[in-house]
Amino acid sequence: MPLLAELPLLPWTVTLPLGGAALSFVLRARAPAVGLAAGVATAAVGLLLALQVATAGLQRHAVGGWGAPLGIDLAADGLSALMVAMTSVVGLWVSLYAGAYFGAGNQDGEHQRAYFWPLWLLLWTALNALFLAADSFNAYVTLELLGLSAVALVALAATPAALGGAMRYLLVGLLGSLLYLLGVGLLYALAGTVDFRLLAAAPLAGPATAVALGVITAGLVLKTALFPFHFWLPPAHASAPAPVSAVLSALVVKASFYLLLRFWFWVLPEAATPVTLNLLGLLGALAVLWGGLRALTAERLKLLVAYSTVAQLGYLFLVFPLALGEADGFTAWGGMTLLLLAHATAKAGMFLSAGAILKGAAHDGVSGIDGAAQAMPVTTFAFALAGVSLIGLPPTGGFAGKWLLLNAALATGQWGWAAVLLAGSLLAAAYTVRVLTHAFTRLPGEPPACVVPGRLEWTAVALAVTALALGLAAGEVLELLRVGAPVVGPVLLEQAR
Amino acid sequence: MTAPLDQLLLGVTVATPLLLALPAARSGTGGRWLLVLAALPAFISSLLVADGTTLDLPWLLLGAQLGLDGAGRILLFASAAVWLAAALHAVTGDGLRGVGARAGFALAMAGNFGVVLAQDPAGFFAWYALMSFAAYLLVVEAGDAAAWRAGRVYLALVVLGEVLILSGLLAAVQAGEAHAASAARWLLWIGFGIKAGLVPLHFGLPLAYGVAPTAGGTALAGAMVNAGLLGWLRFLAPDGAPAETLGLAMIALGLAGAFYGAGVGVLQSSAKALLGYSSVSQMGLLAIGVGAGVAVPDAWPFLLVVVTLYAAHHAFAKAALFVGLGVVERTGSRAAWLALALPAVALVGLPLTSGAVVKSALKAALPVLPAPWSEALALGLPLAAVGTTLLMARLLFLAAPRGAAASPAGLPWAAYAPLLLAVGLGPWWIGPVPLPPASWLAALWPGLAGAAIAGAAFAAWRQRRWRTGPTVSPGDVLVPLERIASRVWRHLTPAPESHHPADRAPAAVPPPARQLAALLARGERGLTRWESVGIAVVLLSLAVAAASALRGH
Amino acid sequence: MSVDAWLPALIVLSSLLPGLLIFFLDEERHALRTALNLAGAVLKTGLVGWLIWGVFHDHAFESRMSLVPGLDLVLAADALSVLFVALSTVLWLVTTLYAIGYLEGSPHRSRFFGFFSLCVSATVGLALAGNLVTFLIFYELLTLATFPLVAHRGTPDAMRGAKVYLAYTVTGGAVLLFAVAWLSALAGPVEFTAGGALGDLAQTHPAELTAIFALLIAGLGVKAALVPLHGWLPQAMVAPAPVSALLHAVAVVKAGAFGIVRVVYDVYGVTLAADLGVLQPLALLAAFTVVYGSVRALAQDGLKKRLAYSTVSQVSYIALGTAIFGPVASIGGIVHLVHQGVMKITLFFCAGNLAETLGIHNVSEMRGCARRMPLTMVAFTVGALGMIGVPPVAGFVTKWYLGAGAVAAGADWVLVVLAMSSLLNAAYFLPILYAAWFREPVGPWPEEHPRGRFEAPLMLLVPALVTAVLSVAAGLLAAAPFSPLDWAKLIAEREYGL
Amino acid sequence: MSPLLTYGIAGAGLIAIGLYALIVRRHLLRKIIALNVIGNGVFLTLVAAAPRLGAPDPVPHAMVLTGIVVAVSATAFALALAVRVRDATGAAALPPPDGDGASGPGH
Repeated sequence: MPLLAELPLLPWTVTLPLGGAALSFVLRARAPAVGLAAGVATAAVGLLLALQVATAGLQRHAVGGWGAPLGIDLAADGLSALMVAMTSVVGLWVSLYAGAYFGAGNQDGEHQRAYFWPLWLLLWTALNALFLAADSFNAYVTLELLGLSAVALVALAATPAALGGAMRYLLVGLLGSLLYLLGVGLLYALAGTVDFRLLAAAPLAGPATAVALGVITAGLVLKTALFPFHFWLPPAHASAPAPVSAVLSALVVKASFYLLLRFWFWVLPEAATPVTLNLLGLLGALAVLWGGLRALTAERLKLLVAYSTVAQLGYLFLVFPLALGEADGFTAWGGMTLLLLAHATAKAGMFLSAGAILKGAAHDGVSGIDGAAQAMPVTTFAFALAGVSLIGLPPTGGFAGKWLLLNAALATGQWGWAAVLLAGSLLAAAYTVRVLTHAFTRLPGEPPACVVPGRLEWTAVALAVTALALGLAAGEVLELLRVGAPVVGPVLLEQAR
Repeated sequence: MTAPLDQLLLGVTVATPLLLALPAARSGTGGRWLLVLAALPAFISSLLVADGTTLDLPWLLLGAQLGLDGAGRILLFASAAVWLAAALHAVTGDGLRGVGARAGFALAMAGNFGVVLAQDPAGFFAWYALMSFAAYLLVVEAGDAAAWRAGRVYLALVVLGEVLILSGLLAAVQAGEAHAASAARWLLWIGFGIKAGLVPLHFGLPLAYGVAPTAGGTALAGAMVNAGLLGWLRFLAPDGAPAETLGLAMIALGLAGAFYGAGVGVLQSSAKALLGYSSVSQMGLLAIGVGAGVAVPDAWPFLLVVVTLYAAHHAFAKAALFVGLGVVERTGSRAAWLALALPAVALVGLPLTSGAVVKSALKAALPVLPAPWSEALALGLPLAAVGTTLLMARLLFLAAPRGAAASPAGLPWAAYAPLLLAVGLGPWWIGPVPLPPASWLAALWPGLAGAAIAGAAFAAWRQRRWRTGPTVSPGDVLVPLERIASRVWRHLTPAPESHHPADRAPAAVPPPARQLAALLARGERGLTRWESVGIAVVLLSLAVAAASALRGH
Repeated sequence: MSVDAWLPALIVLSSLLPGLLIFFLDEERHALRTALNLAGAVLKTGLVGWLIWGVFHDHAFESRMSLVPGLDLVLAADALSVLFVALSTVLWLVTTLYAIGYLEGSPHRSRFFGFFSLCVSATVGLALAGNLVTFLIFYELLTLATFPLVAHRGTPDAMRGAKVYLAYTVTGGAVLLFAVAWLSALAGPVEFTAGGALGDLAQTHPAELTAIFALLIAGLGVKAALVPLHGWLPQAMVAPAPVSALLHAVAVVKAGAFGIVRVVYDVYGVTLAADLGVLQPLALLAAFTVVYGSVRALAQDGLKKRLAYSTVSQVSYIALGTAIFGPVASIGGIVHLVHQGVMKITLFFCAGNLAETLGIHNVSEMRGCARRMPLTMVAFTVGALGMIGVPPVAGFVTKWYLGAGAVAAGADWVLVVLAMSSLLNAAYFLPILYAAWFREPVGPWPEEHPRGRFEAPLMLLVPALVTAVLSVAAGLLAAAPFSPLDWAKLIAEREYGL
Repeated sequence: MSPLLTYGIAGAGLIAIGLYALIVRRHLLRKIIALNVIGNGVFLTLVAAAPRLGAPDPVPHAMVLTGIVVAVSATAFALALAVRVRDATGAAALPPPDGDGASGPGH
């Protein structure tokens, strides 16, 4: 499609949500309408961008015609295009959900309703900008913007728990981004550039580089809530309003992880050593187990879902030992990406359905949703489907991702990681079932009537179904991922022949 | 050589009782006439169908085949006659009143005919099972406690027998599997032996005969017993493999049965149970015949004929005795009682009876056996005959009508008379086997000896010197067995539980899980402390830095 | 692309789509829901008939869709899959009728029938699966589709049972996933091929293959309820009768057994498996399960529990026959897929009828119930006798071939196992029949008959009778063309290349 | 000792001090200030890295300026949030992460 290839989509993916944010802040009364419109437009552009990259390859745009090394560039390769697409899909459904979630009823609701949209669109702007950022400093700015808007969104729920969570989140986020900035500065001092491409080309070595990589990794890992740095995530995600939790778990944590990938796979792949790779993998494995166990024993529904995020993030870190430094890294690379996308959609769907269920529930304990299957079969179905993807059962995207990772682990003889994958699946199954058993438990007497608007139900379903469809469209996703991928190799490995 | 008409007859023979089972069961006591009708085709085909006729039913079961051969014809004739008589007696008397009994009667009949005609192992087994299980309904017809107990035992034995037979057949059908063949023979011997009253698994017979009403008992004693024998004849036929041990074992247990049956039978206080023991004893003699054939393959063809004829003779005699007992019971007529003597002497084998013919034939065949056995048997058979005499004497004593003669409706003799006739004419239709005058004495003395002892005992009884003889409850060895069995059973089977075993509420989080939760929570608190976080941050950055720095150099 | 390439997919869809539609029906649309159910079932039956005809004439049916390069979703039809497909289709039709009658007036029927159809679609899917991954996918789908059915009642009991059920099956699924992934990493995508798909790997990686085999069996053994992985089966008894019937006869348990057959014959190839020496342990395990299940069944008073343990024992006949090297035994194992299905589903239908009409849940309450419900008990008797192996019911044919095959393979000990299990079967079934037919009725039973002249509602009675007739026919006409036995022989011929 | 090195060491020291304070201080205000100290340390390091090859390089200064802007806004936001926290919890310190234990309708 020549026409599509010509479209200047890159800037729009950033400017549209930014404009929407400003507009919805000004027209407070109309905020939902404006926000929703902007959201839909942004999502459309984002998906188009993915299509553009898929058809026309790498995209790059120099903002204001300046261009690297000084100007701000926006660039899109397969991974970032997928990230933007993910943001678009999740963002779209969350926007639809949020439109119905923040009731116009009480004053508190009014307040949330008014401030959610500008903050959310700002967050969206930051996400898109970060995923498309072509240089590390621009990435820093968007990272800060992202963190601040995210914290503000958490604080929307004015409960003490939410405020405390937000405060902790803010402090950690600032620390992380400062560390990151330090690293970026050091790298600039060495290479004289912040542009990812040029950095990758520059001959970086020596202790200063090592320190830079160290602080960058530490900062980003802190923001990605990898075990043992996850302590801030559950309170923040669990106490935020449902749509916010969905966005935080599905998208925000992925942003810092995305940067981590940029540095490890593109900028400094040669700095990777087996020790560090296995260290990251190990932390990931610990996250899988710890998060799973915490989720299994959590007593509040949203806390359970939040800890499941901790566990799922752990999987992503297996990509370091499995893909980096392997001859055929693409298998694990693709598996990681599929898991990332599947988790984004599934977890968003899970948080949304949890929010919908809890709206009608007596209390936010796991046992508070007894009888939900009777009152809200659709939402329960969404939760279950999302859980299925998190467990990694076929034919969901979670399955496809796990399958690739398993294949990589087994074909390269790294048994430990395979075992971790399975253990994680079992734990995920356990905590999902824990919720479902409560949902199916029949309450005495008449089944409670469904109290929430339908939009809260089918948006969740839509996200869960997306996670499912991802498994069927895995082939296309991997094709797109190959555009500018840092690793090569076949999709599935074979040991014998 | 197989004419379509003959094939049709074969089919009809087994089909009729099967098809008539339901109508006969449903249409009240009038349905009993259908049972008479059901037995007719078998009788006809036993007379008309040519030897070697076969009817293939490739679609049936595992590909079934029905056929008629020499031995089959004789046994079919005898069985059909017995079933006919039993049905007739039930009609003219008042047997088979229950729905179940009629159904069971018809099905067992079908099974019995099928067994005789079946030419393939699977088919044989199937018919055999049908017969055995259906006969359960005849055993429990009376419906009292004794009947239920007998039924339980009978059923247990049937199942055991079925399992042994099936295993044996499976081992046998694998032609060329030498290791299997011999095992198969032993399994089949015991399996069929259960029905043929093989000691020590004989106790089913007296127990069942004892409780079964006349019609059913007649069928059991006269017809179905021979199914077990037929099983031996069909599947133990010599096939070149040496089987002397098996043959001698059969002879040994057969002889044991012959005496044991007589010995315990005499001590019975119920005439029917006594007949059961008499069957045990008689089947023991037959087992000797089969065993001899198994041990000495050359003698098989001749012994096959002898054993078959013996079985037929025994069938008629036993059936006559059973029906006779029934008649005496109902009518209390002395004539009927006296008439019992005919089949009795036939069993004993006094000259001019079918018994004499078959027994002398059996004796004639035995010398083929190796040294100690032939002598032992030459001595053993007459003694067994003495035992039989005592049994029969005791039977007449027990059956002696007490009280005045009644004259019930119907024709009580309708079945009895033809049977007596058949027994009386036995020597002639059994025919060919010669009976030299020399052997008359041999045939005579056991009877006389037995009669003398019996007479003495009777005199003693008359003299009041001997009030109550010792008695053995039917199913002697069963009693201890039953005790053990019931203990095992109680051990294995549960006490009834309540409908809803789930009144206990499910623990949301079981205790161990709760401990785990507490543990994790503590760990989480530790991780949440800023100290640990800060240290972790520093450590991680240092670790990565150090590692890659080292790499750098 | 010809219709041959669509038929397998169509067969799966013919129950999948109705199921999905039913989810969105509201509770009151009985007529429409029933229509959808039956339409799907009938359509599927027709398609399967076509499939049978085609496979018999060596048509190649295959629908293929690529998830990821090297990871295809393949639905293909060979003799073995057709056998299982036909079984599940027919029994689904019957069970649907039964379920419609059984659940009359109970809540959440849309949910129930929706998952019911999904469950069958998954079963048919894994029957038609053309490679290991597809099998795995539908295997897991089956787990998911059955969980809500087991949990349907929502009582604490049901929830606990469902939890246990899922704990077992998901773990088994994980093990299976691991094994399949390992095998694929070793050999690439594994397509089911008669006589084995692993080619020369046996020479290069014998140890790995043995380990993988063990894992595969462990994963499949959970659903196939091989001891000690059988614990969920008695727990899952809390499900409504039609579900138990389907679980035991077709769907879950049978899926596991079918998987074992697939792995042995079409993945490893029976010859290779024998060479690796993995068949003997499997046979021993199966044999132990056969006996163990029967012994436990003896000790159950709950009728459905007793039947459940009987399933544990009976299903292992399939594994046993599969694990004995030799066509005859294989025929026995394969044909038992069908025989056990029809017989066991009959028993469960009858158990459901008793519970529904007379409120009988325990063996100890069954005295004289045959006088009240003769037809039901006739069906039950047929099933029970079949389980014992009394001719001419189907179970006899199975035992015959298993035993003969065992002897042919020189594994005489199997005869002993068969004998013991037959005795035990008799020991826990005959007392039931005795009590039902010959004892005096006890217990306060509802006086008035439900409706109509019949002992139980027709919708409940007819399915039981139909399956009872089927199980007799399968045995009586075993030698007839297109009987299960005949088809099993065809399969064995193709597997052994005879 | 070149000024460059001095800057660098000073920056590192500031970062260390800030980190320490961030860890051990409970009061939110102190934590926020600690973060600012860290930020200044980072900026100092950047500026220290600025003069490369003699001619001063404007880019790091641009970065630092941007960083300062970000820091200011972040600090302002943090302070506002801290006030809210104190109002809500009664103490200007981080409430213990509300562990578990289902609480009333709150989402």
